[in-house]
Amino acid sequence: MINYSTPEFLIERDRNRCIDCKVCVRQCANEAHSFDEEEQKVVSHDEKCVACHRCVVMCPTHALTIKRFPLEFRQNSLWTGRTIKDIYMQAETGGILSTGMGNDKPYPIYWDHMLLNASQVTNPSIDPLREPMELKTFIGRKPDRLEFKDGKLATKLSTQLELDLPVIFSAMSYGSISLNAHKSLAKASQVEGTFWNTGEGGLHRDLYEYGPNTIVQVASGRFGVNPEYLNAGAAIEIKIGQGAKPGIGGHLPGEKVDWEVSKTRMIPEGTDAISPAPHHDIYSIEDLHQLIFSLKEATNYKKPVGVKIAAVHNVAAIASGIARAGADFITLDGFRGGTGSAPLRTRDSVGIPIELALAAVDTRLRNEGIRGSVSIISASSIRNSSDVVKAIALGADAVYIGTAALISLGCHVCQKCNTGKCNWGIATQNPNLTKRLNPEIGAQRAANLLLAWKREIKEMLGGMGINALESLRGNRLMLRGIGLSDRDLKILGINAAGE
Amino acid sequence: MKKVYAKEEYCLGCRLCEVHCIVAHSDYKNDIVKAFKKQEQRPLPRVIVEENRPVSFALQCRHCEDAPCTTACITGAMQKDPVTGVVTCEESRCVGCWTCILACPFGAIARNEQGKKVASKCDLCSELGDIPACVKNCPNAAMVFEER
Amino acid sequence: MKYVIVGNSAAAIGAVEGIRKVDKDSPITLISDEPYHTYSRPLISYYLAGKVSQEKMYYRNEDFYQVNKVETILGVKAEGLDAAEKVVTLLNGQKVGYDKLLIATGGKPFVPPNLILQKSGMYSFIKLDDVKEIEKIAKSGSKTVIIGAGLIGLKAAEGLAKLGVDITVVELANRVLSAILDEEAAAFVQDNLEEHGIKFELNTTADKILGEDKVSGVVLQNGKELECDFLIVAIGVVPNTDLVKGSEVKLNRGIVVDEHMETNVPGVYAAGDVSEGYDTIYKQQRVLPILPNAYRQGENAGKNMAGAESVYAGGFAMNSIGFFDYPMITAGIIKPEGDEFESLVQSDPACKSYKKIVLRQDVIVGFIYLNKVDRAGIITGLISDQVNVSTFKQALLEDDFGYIDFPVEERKVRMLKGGRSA
Amino acid sequence: MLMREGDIRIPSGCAISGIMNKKGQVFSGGDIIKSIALMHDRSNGLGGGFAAYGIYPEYPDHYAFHMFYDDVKAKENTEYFFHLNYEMDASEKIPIRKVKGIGPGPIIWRYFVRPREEKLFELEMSEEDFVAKSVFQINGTIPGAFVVSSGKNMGAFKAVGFPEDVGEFYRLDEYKAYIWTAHGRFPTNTPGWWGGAHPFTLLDWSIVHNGEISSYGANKRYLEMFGYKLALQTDTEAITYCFDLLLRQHKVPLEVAVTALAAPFWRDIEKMTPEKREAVTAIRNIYGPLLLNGPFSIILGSRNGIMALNDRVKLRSLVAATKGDFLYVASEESAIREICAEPDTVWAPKGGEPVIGLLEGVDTL
Repeated sequence: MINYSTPEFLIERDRNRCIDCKVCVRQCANEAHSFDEEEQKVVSHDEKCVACHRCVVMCPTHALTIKRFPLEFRQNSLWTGRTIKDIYMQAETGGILSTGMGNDKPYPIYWDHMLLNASQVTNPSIDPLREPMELKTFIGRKPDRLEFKDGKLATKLSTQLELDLPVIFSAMSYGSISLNAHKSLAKASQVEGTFWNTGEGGLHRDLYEYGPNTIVQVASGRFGVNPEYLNAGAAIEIKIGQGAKPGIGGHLPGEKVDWEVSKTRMIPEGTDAISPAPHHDIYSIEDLHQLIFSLKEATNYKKPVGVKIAAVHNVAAIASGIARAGADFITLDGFRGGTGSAPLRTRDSVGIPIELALAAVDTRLRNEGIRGSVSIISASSIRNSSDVVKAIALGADAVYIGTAALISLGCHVCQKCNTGKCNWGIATQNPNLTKRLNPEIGAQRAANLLLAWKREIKEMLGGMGINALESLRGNRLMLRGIGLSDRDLKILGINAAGE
Repeated sequence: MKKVYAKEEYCLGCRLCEVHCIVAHSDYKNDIVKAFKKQEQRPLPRVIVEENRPVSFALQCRHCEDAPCTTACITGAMQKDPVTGVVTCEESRCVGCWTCILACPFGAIARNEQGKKVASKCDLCSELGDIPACVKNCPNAAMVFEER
Repeated sequence: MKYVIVGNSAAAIGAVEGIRKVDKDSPITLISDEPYHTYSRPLISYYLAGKVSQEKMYYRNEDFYQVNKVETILGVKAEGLDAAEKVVTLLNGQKVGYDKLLIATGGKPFVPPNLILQKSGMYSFIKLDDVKEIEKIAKSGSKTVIIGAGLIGLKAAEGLAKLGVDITVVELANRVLSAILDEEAAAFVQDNLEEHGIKFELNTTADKILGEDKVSGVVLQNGKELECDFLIVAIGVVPNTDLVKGSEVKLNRGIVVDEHMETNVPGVYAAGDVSEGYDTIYKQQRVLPILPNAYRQGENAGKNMAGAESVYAGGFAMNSIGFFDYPMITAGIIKPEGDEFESLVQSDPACKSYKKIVLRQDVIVGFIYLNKVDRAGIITGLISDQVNVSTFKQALLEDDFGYIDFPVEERKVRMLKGGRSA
Repeated sequence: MLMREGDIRIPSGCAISGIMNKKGQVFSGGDIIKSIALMHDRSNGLGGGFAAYGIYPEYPDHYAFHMFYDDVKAKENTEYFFHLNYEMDASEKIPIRKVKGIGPGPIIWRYFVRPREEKLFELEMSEEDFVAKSVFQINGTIPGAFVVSSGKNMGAFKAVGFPEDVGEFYRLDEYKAYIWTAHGRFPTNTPGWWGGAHPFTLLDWSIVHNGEISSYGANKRYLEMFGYKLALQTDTEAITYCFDLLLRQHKVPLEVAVTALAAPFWRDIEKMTPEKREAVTAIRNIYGPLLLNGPFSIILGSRNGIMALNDRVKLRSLVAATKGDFLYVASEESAIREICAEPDTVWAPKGGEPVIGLLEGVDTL
């Protein structure tokens, strides 16, 4: 049967610059380059290229460029090349289309439709180089009020996560990403005073030392979950759903389950790790309540327990239920959230934007007067520090970053995480590839990203005349909408620019 | 003395160290393309990448304290600098007898037979007065240049 | 403290450098019967072939003696030793007193009685003066017979071949380089030499030298008669122990020394081809007439003479040599006899390559590498360190054998150690 | 028509001044008018006002409601509201004198009332909660009615104009109080609505404030969770409610309230004793949304005394002085010296460090 698929990318090799050193050949796990012994030349194979740019970056003479393959279909707004190719692929395989990373469709990006304020005249902006600028953030259940007896604090607070900036590395399991990626994020969290999240694959023995900066996840597969694990972290997150694939479970193919992954996940080596779509002990909110308190019991009420859900249509009501079920924090994962692997149609068509979900949940919890009892962590599509600032102003206590964190480690967003051939050593367990991510470098880069964002957030806060992040949290007056409908503005709870 | 140490767990096996070693010992120290395309006799890489996937690492002269290559050298070309500790081969005196190859327990000396036969080995880029090119250009810090 | 060194080659230079590592100032007197700045004897064949000039034969820079504060007495032979008085007597009658003495007089050619070099046109091939003489007579088209197909004989042959001399090599053994090659390897080498026009007469030797004052030919024991314009005797080298003959310094094949390279006479040391030394493979004292060994023994002797405690751990036979760009490296036991040995062999006639590794109880004790000699030193290292190679024995013969094949821990220890320390 | 306070957020700069006698001795409003008048240039004629404590000794247990009405209809509706919920013992027009600098204004009225017992019983509310709720109800539901003040034995007097004109307009020289605070306003834009002038009050609390808090949105949304309706969208209103929440509703010590509103920096908290560190950390954690960020200087008045406070980096001027039993605070030192030429002590309080003046015998505001 003839294969209808055509290359997505074109590899251009400048023969004047290529020295046939074969670095590209050795670096491409997709075998898009090879050495022709007969010609004594390096040659390229466009059809194998995924545009991860590993070869481009590694080429010592900058002889390589990757371009979009110029083959055009007849112009058609409905039947685009991508749509047609998807059908070819399914006609060939009969399979569910699978992909990695987050939704890449051109839906509105609300972050880019919100603008921040700055002080002018009536209120001085504050220079972060001269004045303290505080980003400290606490995640955890907070009482409505403090009580003092004889001038002394009489209220005992439950354990809080203390963050030096409102950014946490989001859940990405060992299995979906490499141990070196985990190490990088763990170490960066420690250096910059924040947290990372294990994802649902357990915590590798080597990383227990980072426990004080670790949020351990409990997901439907319960991989790697045991009392020691639960107590190793600083907090526990129950994962109900993921923004990239709401309503869908997870599937780590057996080839990624090597000995180390198998030990960590507590499953036999080489077996598929299947996370069911629902937790089979949570079919209702009261079941969730029980799991939250089972985990609190297991950890002696010393660890905050949060619940992560995908942002779906009824997210505000669900979040309210979770708050009332005793969660210390709620993670909202929007429809642009990333994934190691998801069915394409689910990823691209299910769920709602995080900006709207976050605003709706914050508003709802405030209307119910319970916003203080639970922290909100906003996950998905945070690309830069101004997105962080906007999320905080909308009402988030902190944000999770996943894709941005991986990009700091070298990810080029080629969306092939699901293939296990990540040339950057991130979304793979292939030992030839995982060693490409030196966790010392990775930790430095990820920490640098956090540091840079800290600096930028401080600049923006200072510009708004604010010197402590809590004065921005939920302060939607600092936002104005641009190019949004009245309905959007209402949901976001912000005025339009010029108002 | 400062030496190059490999961190095999991070070696990619990309062999950029070899490329940059060649350049650093060519006539075009700042132009990779010319070093490869213009220079008639391209220097041999003085760093050896050993590879048996997934393990790989770069290995170069260890500049041994008792440097067996220097005691073995029949011409006196192979010398250890008493001050810097760097072992270098004075190529004009080398006759290519390969006794150093017989003696080097690391197999870190190569035969360069392109012109006059000479032993080719790591000189820690002493001439460049910088950190060795292999270390500097390793994309994954799989080599460090340090005192231990 | 006054040091006297007799000799001016690798062991003597090693001793100077050894002394100076410990004692920067005390006077050193170096005596040699050769009038030259220290030079590398193995280079004489290169000199003959015109590949190096005399200056480029220098084993150390021209300022070596000056830098190391060495007083030299060159071109005068040391004749006698009075160990009781601590005096060396020179041929010119001069007496040189010492506190510590090193005898590094090297080897001298072994010449059987019937080949005593009494006619003109008969040469050894050891010293620079030998080739300076040969150079005068060796011309394109002239004929020579070389007695002995050992390292010296064949190096001489190579050098002369490049001058266009017609050469026949006569060897008593059944193969060339019998000390360092087995039969199969020797055949490869012989083929290569023959391709370059060198003829061989094996299993025989010279019976009689023809010619009146000047050599005109050789009659072999097998009855053949070979015409020649000159003759080189390269049967072997024996320790040059003339200086101590008749003294109380104890002799075996060579001068007997302890692990500090000191002889039975306190204050008198010996090193290099003149002395014996511990062979770590044969586990006995032997003469190991190879340059690396000479230097190390000399250096060790020097350190001890200067008062440091330095133990010579021993060595073993090893050679790197090549003829007409056909290199070979060998070491240790290459033709084992007995059940305790195991030989790994890989022979590739197409590539003219041959590898043989000899093990004794999973420890390498010898090897031959022909043509593919790269990284042979790794094997040498495994021999010296007596590493048990049972876990990676199967990789030893691979072309890309290297540290990658070592057990991880062994590898890391070696590589992290950053090289051998003294 | 311009939108007025409550429809839109209007930032403003200002002058403030306050005087109290710690022994509770009352004195006329003449000094406070002189003091605020000196800082004429800090106002722009778009608002001025005063709060006075101890002015109604004849009605010590009545809530004195000062009211602005846009029209008679509003007055009737409000009076009906009072009728339903309160016993009313007096009702009168607040006396004024015509002043050139004060234009036409609303109907200005005051009432001395007590909540009906049956209402309190029915709603299971404390008297103060009931009154506070009434204030929100009147402001929020009766068009054209605005509560200027609602405390006992105190009152707020404000108008559009320069503060010295406002003082003259309300004949404050004829009142005697033991605490006077004053405000001159410099809004960036305002339709000239009298209700938008300062002080802002709730029950006994009164606030005069200079500054613009950038945390307003965060403060407001937090306060709303506790039932406050921020009808005016002014900082002064928000600050008043912050204090009301902390001091009256949550009953935290004054220093805790100050810590919440003008919190010490983390770098300083780290140096505190473990016990104090824990308490301050908890305050910042739980009451972080009440932190007043951005520049401000305020004078909080209550029946028990006054507290003057700067933002934690002191982005607005504030000077304090004492002379005998008198405590003075003002935006400028000259405004104090104008009425007290030789004070015993004068100092500029540090950012976040409150100046607290309490009547003798009370321990909190």
